[in-house]
Amino acid sequence: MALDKPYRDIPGTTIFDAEQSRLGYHLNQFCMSLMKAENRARFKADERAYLDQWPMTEEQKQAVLARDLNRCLAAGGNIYFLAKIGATDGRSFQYMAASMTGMSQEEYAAMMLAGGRSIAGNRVTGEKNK
Amino acid sequence: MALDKPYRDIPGTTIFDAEQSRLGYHLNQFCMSLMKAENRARFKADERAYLDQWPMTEEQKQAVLARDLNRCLAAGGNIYFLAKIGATDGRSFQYMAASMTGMSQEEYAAMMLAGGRSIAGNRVTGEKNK
Amino acid sequence: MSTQHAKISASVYTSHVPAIGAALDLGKSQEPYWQPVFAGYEASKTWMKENTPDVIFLVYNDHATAFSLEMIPTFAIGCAERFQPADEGWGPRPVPVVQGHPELAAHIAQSVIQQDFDLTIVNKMDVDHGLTVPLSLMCGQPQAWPCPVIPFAVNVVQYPAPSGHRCFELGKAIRRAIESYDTPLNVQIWGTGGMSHQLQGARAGLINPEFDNAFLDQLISDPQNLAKMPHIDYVREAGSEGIELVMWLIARGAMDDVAGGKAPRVAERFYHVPASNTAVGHLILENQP
Amino acid sequence: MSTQHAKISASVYTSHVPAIGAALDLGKSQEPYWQPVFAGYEASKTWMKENTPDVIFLVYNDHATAFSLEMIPTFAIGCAERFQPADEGWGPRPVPVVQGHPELAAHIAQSVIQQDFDLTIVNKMDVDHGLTVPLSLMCGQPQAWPCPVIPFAVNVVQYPAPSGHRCFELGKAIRRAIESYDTPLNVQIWGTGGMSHQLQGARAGLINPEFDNAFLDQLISDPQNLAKMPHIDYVREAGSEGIELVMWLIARGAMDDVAGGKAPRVAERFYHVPASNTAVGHLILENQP
Ligand SMILES: [Fe+3]
Ligand SMILES: [Fe+3]
Repeated sequence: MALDKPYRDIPGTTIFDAEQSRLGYHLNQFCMSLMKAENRARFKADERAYLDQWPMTEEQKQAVLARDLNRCLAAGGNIYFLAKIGATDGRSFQYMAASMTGMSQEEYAAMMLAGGRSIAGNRVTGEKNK
Repeated sequence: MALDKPYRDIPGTTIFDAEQSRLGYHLNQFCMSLMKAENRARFKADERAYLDQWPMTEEQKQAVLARDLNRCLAAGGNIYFLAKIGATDGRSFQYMAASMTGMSQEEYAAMMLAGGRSIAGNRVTGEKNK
Repeated sequence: MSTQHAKISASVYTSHVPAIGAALDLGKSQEPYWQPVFAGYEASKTWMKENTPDVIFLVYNDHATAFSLEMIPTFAIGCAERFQPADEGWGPRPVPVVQGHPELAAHIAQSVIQQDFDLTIVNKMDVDHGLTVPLSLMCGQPQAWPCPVIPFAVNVVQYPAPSGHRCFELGKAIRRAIESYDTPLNVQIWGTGGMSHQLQGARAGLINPEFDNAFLDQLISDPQNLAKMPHIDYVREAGSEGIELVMWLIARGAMDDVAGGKAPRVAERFYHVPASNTAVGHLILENQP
Repeated sequence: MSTQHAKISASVYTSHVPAIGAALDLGKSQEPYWQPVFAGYEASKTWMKENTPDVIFLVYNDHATAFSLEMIPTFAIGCAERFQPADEGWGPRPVPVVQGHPELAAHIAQSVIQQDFDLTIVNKMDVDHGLTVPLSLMCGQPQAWPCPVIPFAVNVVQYPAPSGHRCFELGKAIRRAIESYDTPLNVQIWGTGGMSHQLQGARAGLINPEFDNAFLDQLISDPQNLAKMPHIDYVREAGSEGIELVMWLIARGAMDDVAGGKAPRVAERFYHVPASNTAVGHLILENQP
């Protein structure tokens, strides 16, 4: 790959670069469509049928149906776009954030109240002082 | 006016700057709508009714109805946008160009074949060697 | 002579967390969770009343609202008469329509393009929480915003965002543009977004107060050096969405001291964790006569 | 090492008059009016067959086709898989779909943004005569274009267009981007638009062959100085649409000699008046090994 990616060693982080953007183009454009109330209604009425109108990969569709945001990220989703799925579901952003971390929403909220996730051990993949 | 406009002394020329763009915004966006075949059909069926759907000034509407491109330019039109009116009418661009110069299409075409309009006398408004 | 021209009087920096807007809109600002956040802006609201400018030049980023992936402008300047608060998925925020300043915006666009910044001119755009939450924090809940606003959107969604250096230089160019406008307007420039936060992946919830406070210190005292910080440092230290902080450098680059004038006065400074997933940071810097 | 990387082999410059496309599409290319125009490109078509690149980086301007007044990007790079020929009001031209090169385009976008050019990334766009007429002139009427094309659109519709200097510097940055791409692709860069023409007002029909030929001379031999020519000179001397010529400086700035290499060889040069309302100019410059 010809793109310089100095950010690859950051743990638990997918930088939305041109490659991810290309991979996730239709997934993200699907998310964008949920900004219109009538599209949200159509999606809720039959999620699969709505998704099938977009030239997304099956993996992208399954990831959306499962509300698995980490799979969506890996498939090229960008969090600002993906957030529109959560909004359609009536979920808070904190609910969505927690779902990506393997924590319950309560645990995640408690971590944030206590000052958030520490940077120590989270700078570089495989770092020792975790 | 706060914009620097060094091009004001060029004869017979309206530079499409931010001020013209603001003045002509709806006129030009109306022209842009003519890129769709169904809009061209609706415009042709009832020009005035179609124009009335756009928040254009009466002067802009009258200039379009009269196919007076110089009036359209003065009202903020840009020639690339205005050209779509001519295309809708089935007119060549040379027809449109001639109409702005006060020449017949034949005279204009003959001028172009003979090498075009000379720059001599056409650099600065009021220039002597015309 | 200079009184005949527009002038930047102050710069304002603030996070633009969407949950802050929601808390205010839903009447939750006095709840224990939110009370410290809004308390941190009380003095700034008073300052804003006493220092209402004629125009705010508001640097922010769009969050997949006005711009989809079809077109991603690095820098976009809003030249429209007005900008509607966007429906981000929950209906538009119940806040006033944003009135633009098309004439000054067009002047700045022309001047800055002629200074070799490759702006995208935008004549129709809805504005999201990135722009409206800072207005709410600084102005409360008025019937109308106190003055016109020129929205200036920066791409921080798709990598690469413009560099800190580029943003700082752009601030200088915006300052020159504003000071060449031949009407004596009092202009504020705002930089919004940040501070540390990450909204995605297993590292979501990252907060780095040491980084944030060092950023605030250096933004005040040594922005020229701060502008050299590479993109990777923002992402690694402040989270994938911490990159929004580059936008603060645009506002900072427009201040007097960068052009050889006096150092600004720190009128307000505030830092708080958390607001939803994000560290909240806020500064007001005033140019000195 | 350099054989492992992409390389610019040549630059092509040509007017992109829409009537030329119409003449070709309607089978009028052998009519007496058009015959001299197409005859002027015969040798270039042969050259193109013998020097088909892997990718064309094609600099052009959109003519109120893909971009309305809602958003006006100064520089927009097309990163899509393909681009449809646009319906400009008469139905789309009957020419092949333009295949993009998303991977190289994304690489160039990233690299050039990191060199402080504020591009707009475009992932969906129809392409108008500004892009397809040069392809027709150089490639004739094939079933498919001979290689992928990266469209690069420059704003010359709303004043101010980017300066000649800015365009020339951008060419240098694009060269650096292409040469850092780690696949040995043969890339051509094309600059299109011009030459002298004015399509509007009482001065419509302006043609200035002295200006045009001096431009061609200086583009070949002294582009660095040509790049200093201010916007007003283009408009005054070459007509309000003559400003399109700044785009040729992007292609020229990407050539070897500008980066300290050998002067290019002039493989073709052609000039003709008129094509509809416009002077037609054309050059091929080859980098020398
Ligand atoms: Fe944000
Ligand atoms: Fe053109």
